[in-house]
Amino acid sequence: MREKETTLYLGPQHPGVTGNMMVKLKVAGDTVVKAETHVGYLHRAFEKLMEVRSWMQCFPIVCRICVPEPDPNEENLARAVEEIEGREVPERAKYIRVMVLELARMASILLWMGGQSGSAGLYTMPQWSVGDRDYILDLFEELTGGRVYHMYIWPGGVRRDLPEGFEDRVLKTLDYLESRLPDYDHLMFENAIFQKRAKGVGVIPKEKALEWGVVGPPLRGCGIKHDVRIDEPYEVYDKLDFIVPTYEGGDVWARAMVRRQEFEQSISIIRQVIEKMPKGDYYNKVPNPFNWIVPPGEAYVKTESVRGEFGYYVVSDGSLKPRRIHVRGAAYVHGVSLLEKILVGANIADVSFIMNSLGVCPPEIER
Amino acid sequence: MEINWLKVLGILITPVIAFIVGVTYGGLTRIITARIQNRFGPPVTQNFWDIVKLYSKKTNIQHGVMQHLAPVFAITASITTLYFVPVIRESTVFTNLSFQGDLIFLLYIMVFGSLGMALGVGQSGNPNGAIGVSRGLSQMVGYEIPFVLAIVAIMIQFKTTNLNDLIAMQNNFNHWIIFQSPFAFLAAILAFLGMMGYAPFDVVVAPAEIASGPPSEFGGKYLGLMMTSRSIFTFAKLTLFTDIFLGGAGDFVTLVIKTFALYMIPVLTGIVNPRFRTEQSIRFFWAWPTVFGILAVLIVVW
Amino acid sequence: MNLEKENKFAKQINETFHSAVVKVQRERRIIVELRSDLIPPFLSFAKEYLSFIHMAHYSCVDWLEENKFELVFMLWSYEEDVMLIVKTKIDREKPEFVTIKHLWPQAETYEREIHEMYGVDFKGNDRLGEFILEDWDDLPPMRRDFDTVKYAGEHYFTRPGREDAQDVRETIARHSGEEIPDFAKKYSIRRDEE
Amino acid sequence: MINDKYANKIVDIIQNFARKSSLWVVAYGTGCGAIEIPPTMTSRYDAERFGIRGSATPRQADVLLITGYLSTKTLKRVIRTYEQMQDPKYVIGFGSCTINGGMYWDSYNTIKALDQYLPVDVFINGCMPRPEAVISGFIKLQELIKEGKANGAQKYKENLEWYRENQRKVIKNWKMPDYNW
Repeated sequence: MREKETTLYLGPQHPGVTGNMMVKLKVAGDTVVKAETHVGYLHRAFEKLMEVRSWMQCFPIVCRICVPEPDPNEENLARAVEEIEGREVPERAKYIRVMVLELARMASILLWMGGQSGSAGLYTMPQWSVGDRDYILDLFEELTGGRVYHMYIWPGGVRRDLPEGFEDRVLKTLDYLESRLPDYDHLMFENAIFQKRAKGVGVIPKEKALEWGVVGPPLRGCGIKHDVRIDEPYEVYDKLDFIVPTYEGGDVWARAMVRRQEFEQSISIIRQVIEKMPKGDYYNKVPNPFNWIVPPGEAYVKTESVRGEFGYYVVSDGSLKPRRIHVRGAAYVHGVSLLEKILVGANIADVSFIMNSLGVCPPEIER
Repeated sequence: MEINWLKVLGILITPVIAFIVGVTYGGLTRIITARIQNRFGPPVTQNFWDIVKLYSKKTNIQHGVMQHLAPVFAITASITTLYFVPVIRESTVFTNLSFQGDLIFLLYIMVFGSLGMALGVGQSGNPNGAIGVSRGLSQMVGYEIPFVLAIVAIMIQFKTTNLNDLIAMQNNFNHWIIFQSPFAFLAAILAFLGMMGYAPFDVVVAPAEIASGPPSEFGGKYLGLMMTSRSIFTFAKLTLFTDIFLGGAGDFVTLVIKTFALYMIPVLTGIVNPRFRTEQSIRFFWAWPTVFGILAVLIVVW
Repeated sequence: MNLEKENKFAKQINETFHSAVVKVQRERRIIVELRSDLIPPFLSFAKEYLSFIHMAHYSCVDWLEENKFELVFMLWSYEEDVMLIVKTKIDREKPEFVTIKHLWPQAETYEREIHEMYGVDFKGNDRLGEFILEDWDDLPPMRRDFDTVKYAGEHYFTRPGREDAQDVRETIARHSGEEIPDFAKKYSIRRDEE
Repeated sequence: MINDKYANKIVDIIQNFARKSSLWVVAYGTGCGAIEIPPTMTSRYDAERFGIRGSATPRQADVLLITGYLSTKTLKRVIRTYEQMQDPKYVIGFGSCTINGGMYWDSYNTIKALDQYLPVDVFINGCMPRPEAVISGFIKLQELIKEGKANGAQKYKENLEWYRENQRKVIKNWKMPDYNW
């Protein structure tokens, strides 16, 4: 006999959804029969606003596109402009950019740990990991003046040089975070109940993953080793030594383990960056921002954010303002078409759990 | 009929004491949780002010008579449970209404509140609440089995269904039932984890899944009443377990020590564990706790 | 710079689609311009035969001056690590295209957005409709002739106070002795009048 | 019943103290400011020290925290959430964009001044406000509650027509239950 279907609105006001979005679920008993993502609650019309702003004014805007990890946005726009203009970036700035990007990745993974375990009811983990994330934010504050939004990377380099003794403080923070990893393992990754919840839930079929446009940790959780940092190395990633962790299974557990190992890799990358960072300029002269004309052209650049490939399509028509900047958020595919597919058949208890493991970030879906 | 005025006094002040102790335990729990989570946490009186605030809400939305009655059911069930649990051993004031067969009565009355809630939530029309109730009832089926097995084992072993008799039997440290019937204790304490509703068995209120489950449509005074009822019920359950397994308490200091120690078991488990899914939770209760319960019964019968 | 594999792809594409204008933009970037009716066969050709299995992005650019919309597809080959940017122009007055969601299911989402933001109608996509906006009754907002400043001024209450705020651009230009750019001059003119 | 002036006053003081010491914030991250809520609530800044706690549903909550800009689509849900909350309830506008639109001053999809649509008790300035600023905003709200001045809900009830008119200007398809409590 067919069970009676009820409609359950998960969000927008719901503690389980990752941000301001809504998933409309058709539920039979405890099982999801049909899922429909509704977005648009965070639409601020960034792409429209950037068409009426000067190039420099776009930089404070782009970092607001993804709140948990704003730096890939700045990096992307800066790199796209550099590509269109043919502008050179000093070597030191490249290293600093990598450092900022990896610090942002770590901060974002810590926030994800909180979300992932919080959605499973483990409320101690968010308290620890989000509290520890603040140490990284402190570093950002010292470097850029902003805790969350940095507006630090711009075409031709970065906005400021590293303050004196900053490297030591970064290393100290890294040491601390590394020493916390065993605690996180005990509490979350080695917890039998967490494993029981995570294994075999939210499975992405491996043979479909590439075609469905899965990127980032969810893809690597399927055992497919693709990472923008290796496929198309940007900045100085080709000079650094790191591995791209993969995990078989395609479930929440695999994605969690991939992210956890990426955290360790980020620590090692930042250490290498600090070791190898050359002295010298940290920016090439930026033109007068009021009269900055970018020659006509177009560029698609991409960065590996913590949720996967983060792309920018930038078109310039040779005027003071961009013609079109289109953002490819990693969650754009994950949060709508992929989520709607893998939620079918899931238990309602796991909906928010799966959303967290995909890193669905609504502001980059609707921008 | 002669009225025992001391007993009347006890009946009047027991809920008040239970409320105060329950609320304080709640506040202490929040502090202990906070300390484990690397922070200071709220003052001890926090839960008390929460409840007072809820009572001083100016508006209260309700969707019908049953929803109105649901918190009343809950608080009735907790106070009734409390009345049949002797708080202090051999005390005229605090023995309450304990009678022959009260153990069996308690088994029934303890689920009364949940059933009342289920009726009330049904009327509120909130799907989250309805799912929460169905989860709660399924989980109750899970933990009631080991709990009943443990109680049955004890009733057979000591040939009594009276709590006062049980307490009187455990007059010495080595006569405590926790030592005399360890399997019954194991089964009961695991069931107790489920009863208290802390993680990993907090499937009923799971915020990230179903908002806050059954209470999601209840605000203001209704929620205040439910929190009051929970405080009293917590105390009642703790006292019941102390009476059955830890030999009861001769005075308030012993009572507080024993109940608090017992209370920390679910609390500390809850802090470091995520929650089960409903079917995992039921499967958990039907595995080891039930085995322990059956073992306890078998040992007694042989 | 080694453009061997890019040139190889370009040759393959030219051999199959004679009308395609292929340009190797840089390392790892090939730009293909095509007639709009050739896009679906070309995309399936790129996916099946040229290993461009990952649809990274699907965008739309409004070329108001030419009265055209430009649809842009970004395909990535994981085997060769090359990106293929496929572009086509469609009519702006009556924008129509066919859906490609049978090739990549996630294209459906992109089409929903482009439909909402530009008004392009995708034949075969049955989920077009409200996606991001709600109860929108103006021009599709991402069209270049839609004026967001005007719309915001008309529809939303604006708190006064912005007018007499100091204009940063002008101040910086004055301090550094540089010339005030044209678009910032309107502020200075207003200020001088006061 | 108690009719004594002093008794009423004492009850008021106790009630206001309770309301002040227990602020439950409805879990609704309406904008990007929501990213500073986890640090505020967790171990670094620990807002629970002040009795500030998250609450899953609007029925149980006291404070509606508008974390940043509101798109018109969200505004509709926020109004609905606000109206489901029980009196006394408070609204905190969080970030510059609730005050004057902030950097989205010319966006076609966000409202520019929150207090046109909902009664705001406290505004927290900044883009985005640091957790310290958030906590200080909460403490300001607590002071107002203690003095009995935070009566936004009453203001909303009394000027419902005005608020409704403003809301309807922005929300085109108005399908909402009546607000009558």
